[in-house]
Amino acid sequence: MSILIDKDTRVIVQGLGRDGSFHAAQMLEYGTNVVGGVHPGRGGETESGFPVFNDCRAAVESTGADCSVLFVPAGFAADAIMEAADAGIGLVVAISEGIPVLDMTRVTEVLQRKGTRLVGPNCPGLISPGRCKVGIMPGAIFEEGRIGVVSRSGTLTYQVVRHVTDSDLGQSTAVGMGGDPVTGLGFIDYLELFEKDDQTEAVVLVGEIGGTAEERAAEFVKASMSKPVVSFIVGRTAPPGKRMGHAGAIISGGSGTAEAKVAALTENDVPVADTTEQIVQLLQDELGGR
Amino acid sequence: MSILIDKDTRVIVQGLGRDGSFHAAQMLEYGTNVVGGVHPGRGGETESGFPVFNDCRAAVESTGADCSVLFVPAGFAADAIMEAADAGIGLVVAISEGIPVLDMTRVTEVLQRKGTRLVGPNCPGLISPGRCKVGIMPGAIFEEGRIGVVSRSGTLTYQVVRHVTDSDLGQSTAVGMGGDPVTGLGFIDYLELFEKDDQTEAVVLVGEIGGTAEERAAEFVKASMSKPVVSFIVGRTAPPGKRMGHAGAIISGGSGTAEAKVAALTENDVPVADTTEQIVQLLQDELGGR
Amino acid sequence: MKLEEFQAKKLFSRSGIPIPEGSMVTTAEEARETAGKIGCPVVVKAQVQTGGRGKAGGVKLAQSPEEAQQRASEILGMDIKGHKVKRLLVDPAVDIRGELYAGITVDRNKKAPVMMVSPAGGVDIEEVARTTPEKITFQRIDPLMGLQLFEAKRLAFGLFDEKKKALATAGILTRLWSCFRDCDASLAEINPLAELADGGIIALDAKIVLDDNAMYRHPDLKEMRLPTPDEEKELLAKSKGLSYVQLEGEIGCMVNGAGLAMATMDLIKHLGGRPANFLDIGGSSNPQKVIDAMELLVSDPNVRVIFINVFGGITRCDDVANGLVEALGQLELDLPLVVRLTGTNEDQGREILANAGITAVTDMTEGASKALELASAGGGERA
Amino acid sequence: MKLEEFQAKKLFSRSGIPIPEGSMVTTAEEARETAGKIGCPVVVKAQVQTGGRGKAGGVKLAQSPEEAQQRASEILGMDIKGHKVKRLLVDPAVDIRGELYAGITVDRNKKAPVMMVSPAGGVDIEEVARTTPEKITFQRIDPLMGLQLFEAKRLAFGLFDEKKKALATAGILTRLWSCFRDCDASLAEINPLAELADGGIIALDAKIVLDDNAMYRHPDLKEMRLPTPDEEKELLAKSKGLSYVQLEGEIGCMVNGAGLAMATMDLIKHLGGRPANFLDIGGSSNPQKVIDAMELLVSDPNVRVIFINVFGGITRCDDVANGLVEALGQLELDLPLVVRLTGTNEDQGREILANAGITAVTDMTEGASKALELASAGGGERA
Repeated sequence: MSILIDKDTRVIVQGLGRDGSFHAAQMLEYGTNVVGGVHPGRGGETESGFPVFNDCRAAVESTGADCSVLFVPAGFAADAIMEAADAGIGLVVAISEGIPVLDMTRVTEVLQRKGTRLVGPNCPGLISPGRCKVGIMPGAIFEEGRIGVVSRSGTLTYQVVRHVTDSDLGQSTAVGMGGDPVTGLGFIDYLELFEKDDQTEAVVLVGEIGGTAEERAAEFVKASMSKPVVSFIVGRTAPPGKRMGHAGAIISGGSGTAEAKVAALTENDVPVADTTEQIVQLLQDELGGR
Repeated sequence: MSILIDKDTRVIVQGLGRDGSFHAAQMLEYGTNVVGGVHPGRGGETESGFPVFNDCRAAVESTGADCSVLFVPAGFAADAIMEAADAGIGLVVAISEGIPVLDMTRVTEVLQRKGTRLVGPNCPGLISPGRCKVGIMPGAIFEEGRIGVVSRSGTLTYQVVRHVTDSDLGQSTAVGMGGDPVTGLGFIDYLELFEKDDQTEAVVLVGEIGGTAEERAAEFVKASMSKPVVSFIVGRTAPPGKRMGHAGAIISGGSGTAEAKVAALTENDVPVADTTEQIVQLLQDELGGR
Repeated sequence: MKLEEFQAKKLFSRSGIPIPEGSMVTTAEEARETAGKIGCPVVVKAQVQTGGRGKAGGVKLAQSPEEAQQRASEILGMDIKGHKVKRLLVDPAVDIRGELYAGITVDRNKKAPVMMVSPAGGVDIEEVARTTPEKITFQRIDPLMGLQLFEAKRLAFGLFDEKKKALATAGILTRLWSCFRDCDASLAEINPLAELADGGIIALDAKIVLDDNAMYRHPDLKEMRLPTPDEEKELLAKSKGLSYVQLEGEIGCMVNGAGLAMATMDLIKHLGGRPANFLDIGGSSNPQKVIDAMELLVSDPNVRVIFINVFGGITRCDDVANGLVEALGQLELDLPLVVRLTGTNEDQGREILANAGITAVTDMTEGASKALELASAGGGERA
Repeated sequence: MKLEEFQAKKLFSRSGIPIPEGSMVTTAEEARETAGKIGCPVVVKAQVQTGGRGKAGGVKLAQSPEEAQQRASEILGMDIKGHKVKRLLVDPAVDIRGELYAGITVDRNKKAPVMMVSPAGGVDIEEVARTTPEKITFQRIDPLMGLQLFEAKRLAFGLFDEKKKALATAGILTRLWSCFRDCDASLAEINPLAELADGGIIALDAKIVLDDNAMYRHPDLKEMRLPTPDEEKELLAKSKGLSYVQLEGEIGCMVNGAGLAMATMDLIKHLGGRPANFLDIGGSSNPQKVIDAMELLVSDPNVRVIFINVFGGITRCDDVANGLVEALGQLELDLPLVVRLTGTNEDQGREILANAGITAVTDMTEGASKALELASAGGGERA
């Protein structure tokens, strides 16, 4: 098995602009079960073989979709996430970047009430190699396998995944949770899911400066995880107060530093790699002869 | 037993202005277990023997109150209701009159989430004769007994209760649910409570023009009540479009008329009295020799 | 508090809802000038707080400023369902392709605002609800969240396939909600919401009812009140803490409590009489309030007898009796009076009245019957 | 986007939060005039986007307009933690009895705004959090409901027993929330919130950080940006779709993706080198973006070698290679270049580069090591 998505996941694509259309086709090519699209004003059309609807409710009613992936511009993305939740979608993957943080606080409040899970926003999505890809990750670098990967960033995830693939460990599911200060599911949510997932034997947690999510995750690992978790933290060289690309990657007033995160992880017996290459070494150490 | 309040109910009074202080004393005199008051700026004082707090949370923590009665001016009443709910109060009785209806839509939404029950606003409160009075009803006209009374109005309730008392049937609990378009608990909620209450043998439902609460209550009685319910509807002489004192008592566009309500009740086998005197006769008919 | 069309359109416009750029006028001469300014054809519309003015001839098309003046002079002063026309709205006439409906009200059962839209506009929406309910789409509005854009879009695409029209409509629906919320309205309605020949979507008519209870926080809106003569009396009463509604009977009623006041009216009718009014004096036993209430009743030329029905609860009967005695001392009452007094301290109350020569009954039906008797015997027939 | 104190106070004032009625000035002469106008004593305060200006001598009291001018001339041009003082705020000095703290920020863990208040104001709140955390009270703000009045009152009565002061403070807290919400802030802070000798409560200092992502809907706030020289470079980069932060090393980095960019910087440091910058070119392989990024790196006089690190995902390596070749054709590059190219279509990409005479490596560590080697060998040492 895998977490959150698998062969049976029925995906709709919200926002069929340039990016949405391109990645819808890419997902189909990877084998994802893309069953429909939502784009106001294009209801009734067909794209890449799937039907397009004016709104999510119509799309869900007609296709039975249970997952939505969003390519809607930032100014409309919060509304689109809530639309998906309102239509009964259980998993929303928001690729959209640049959503105001107060909008996200409102969205997460609403989603909690609806029981809808959110991956992202500002994320590359997730992939269960060989079965389903929801988002923009390059399918070719992934390989079905034993390792769960969860990360706050995009291309860095690919870098890490490449090592894991090269080592023949492979991935159960790899997920980019998004680089914003307020995201849907967080490290602890993913760790819980990986802990329960039969296929996953160990987890790589890729963190970065800003916030205290990694610190809390470290405590969770020690308290509640039986599977080994190894980690990697970026932003050791970042100056305080500066936003490093991701809206969440900012260190303010001494908290959220890479040092604090590394210390918390180490304290809770979560090995921290110094370089991406080391991650695989740490994984192999943890898995031993398995 | 009774519904909602009894001997053990621990009551705090929110808003100790002229009315709040007067009725707090009246409630104490009736035997209600008034354990505290809330009035910003008077925290630490004592009034009528009970302690006063600046806020509800402090009052609840210190007194273990489970019920609050509100005499707060309309402009602050919605906030005070939410404060009580936030402090964990399970039953709020809002005497306050004139709360804007949009405020009430927000309040009811929040209360539903908190699981707090609201009687009123714009109501005389409720009484379980001989045990507990929460609100402004004149205790002397009530008598412990067999009949549940629920009404949208104040003095009309007294008029009805007087007949019931004079007939020696007495009341289990009498409640004025309030005359506003949006209230907390409604007829159906009270009917459900009376149906489950051992002491209550029959119910008097006193309705008035405006809305369709009586029509829905009539259907509920037929579908779900084993105990007899008799009714009385006022406003037969009211002209359309005019507000008759209560903000809710307005007939608009042909719906909400007394005729429609009487018809719905009759159709669902709920006898409707033509005058307040007749109510007792109908009750005695329904109860037979009991 | 009902607004007239021109006021509601002002609020719509403030919220960004497109409306015809017309003007309110109070004379036929102004109507001609306005028509000249905005360009003909124009529509001359009676401003009254009631529906059905079209059928009553209160809405007329004019092809020239002169015709506008002519139509205006016809409509001004007209009586529409008891409302005398004092104001007109002169709007540019537009080329309409379709008439739709959009409105928001508070649903008492859902305890939330609800938006209604329908492709069947331009007619009474309650008529549509009765005859073709499937033509109305309802959208509950979360009181904390407000109308969401996706909800507005879904409703709009239910009305129009064409993207441009649907998005324009979604924008109007969103703004209608903002307007409703920001004004503390209890009703906001666009009927018809017009689809124009040029593809535009516009609010051709506007109806807003404001929540009286919320006007304390909207001093600007409160000032918009344009009371009808009946309402002026009601407002005067309100300013004195009384809740009053004029009716057409001959038995003047003074009651404490709205429910009991309605019950009193109903009882009078049940017994074959006609109540002259609804009058709730509330919970206080302030003598001044009793005096004010008496004056209000006496000022109605139809009233032939006064029936006072008080159930003393928190209001004590002795206080009420004292107040009444004091009031009667200050008034020259030329009408017979029936008093029903019961409840807290009723014995003391009745004694006080007896000492002043007034007999009070304890039973409501007895009191009402006595009032009816006096009324049918001619009562204090005046003028 | 950080605002300076005088800007933040303007927004506070707009939301109804009481502030001293001072003025922003840019010359010592203006400081004298302003002091004369508002009356002495005054406080002359350096306007810089950093904390600790008091300790640095950037805040001075003046008893006369002449002294204000003197102090202003001392502070203007001062360097406070790398920020050159260009603007001053001249505020009337007030008689303070107590200094408190009130602030709102977004709590990432709670996923909601949180208000913090403390009786220990006038000092760094993070210091208070470290040393006496019990002195800070937190109140989660429901994102849908906003701060409730009762929450504000409860917090305020925690600060003041006296009703008048508590209610004034509750009003300020409520308005601070409105200000935070209406501006789409990520931080809004009053430190100190001052209790005055006359019993008044007032915001003596003001700090607001706005959410860059939300500025598209606040054109008026966007215009308030007063970039520091560093930020000007970052903003220029941003306008070209690049995310750039200036650092102090000599290895210029160009990377696709923020996480990978940080990892690249960390790797350089891990290997003993110093990155000159953070530069994320994002997901597009548009040659113009590569050119712009190259120009940005070249413009930094500290840079001695350029390390391009691209992991082709959706971005195809052949596209990136083509872009790079095109960019190099348009630039006169006087710096050594190391390219690491891997991911989708990496073989084609490397072949394109090879044909243009550029050797690309596939391993990130190999690439970084090579860049370090070139840098320590002197690299393209300039000026």
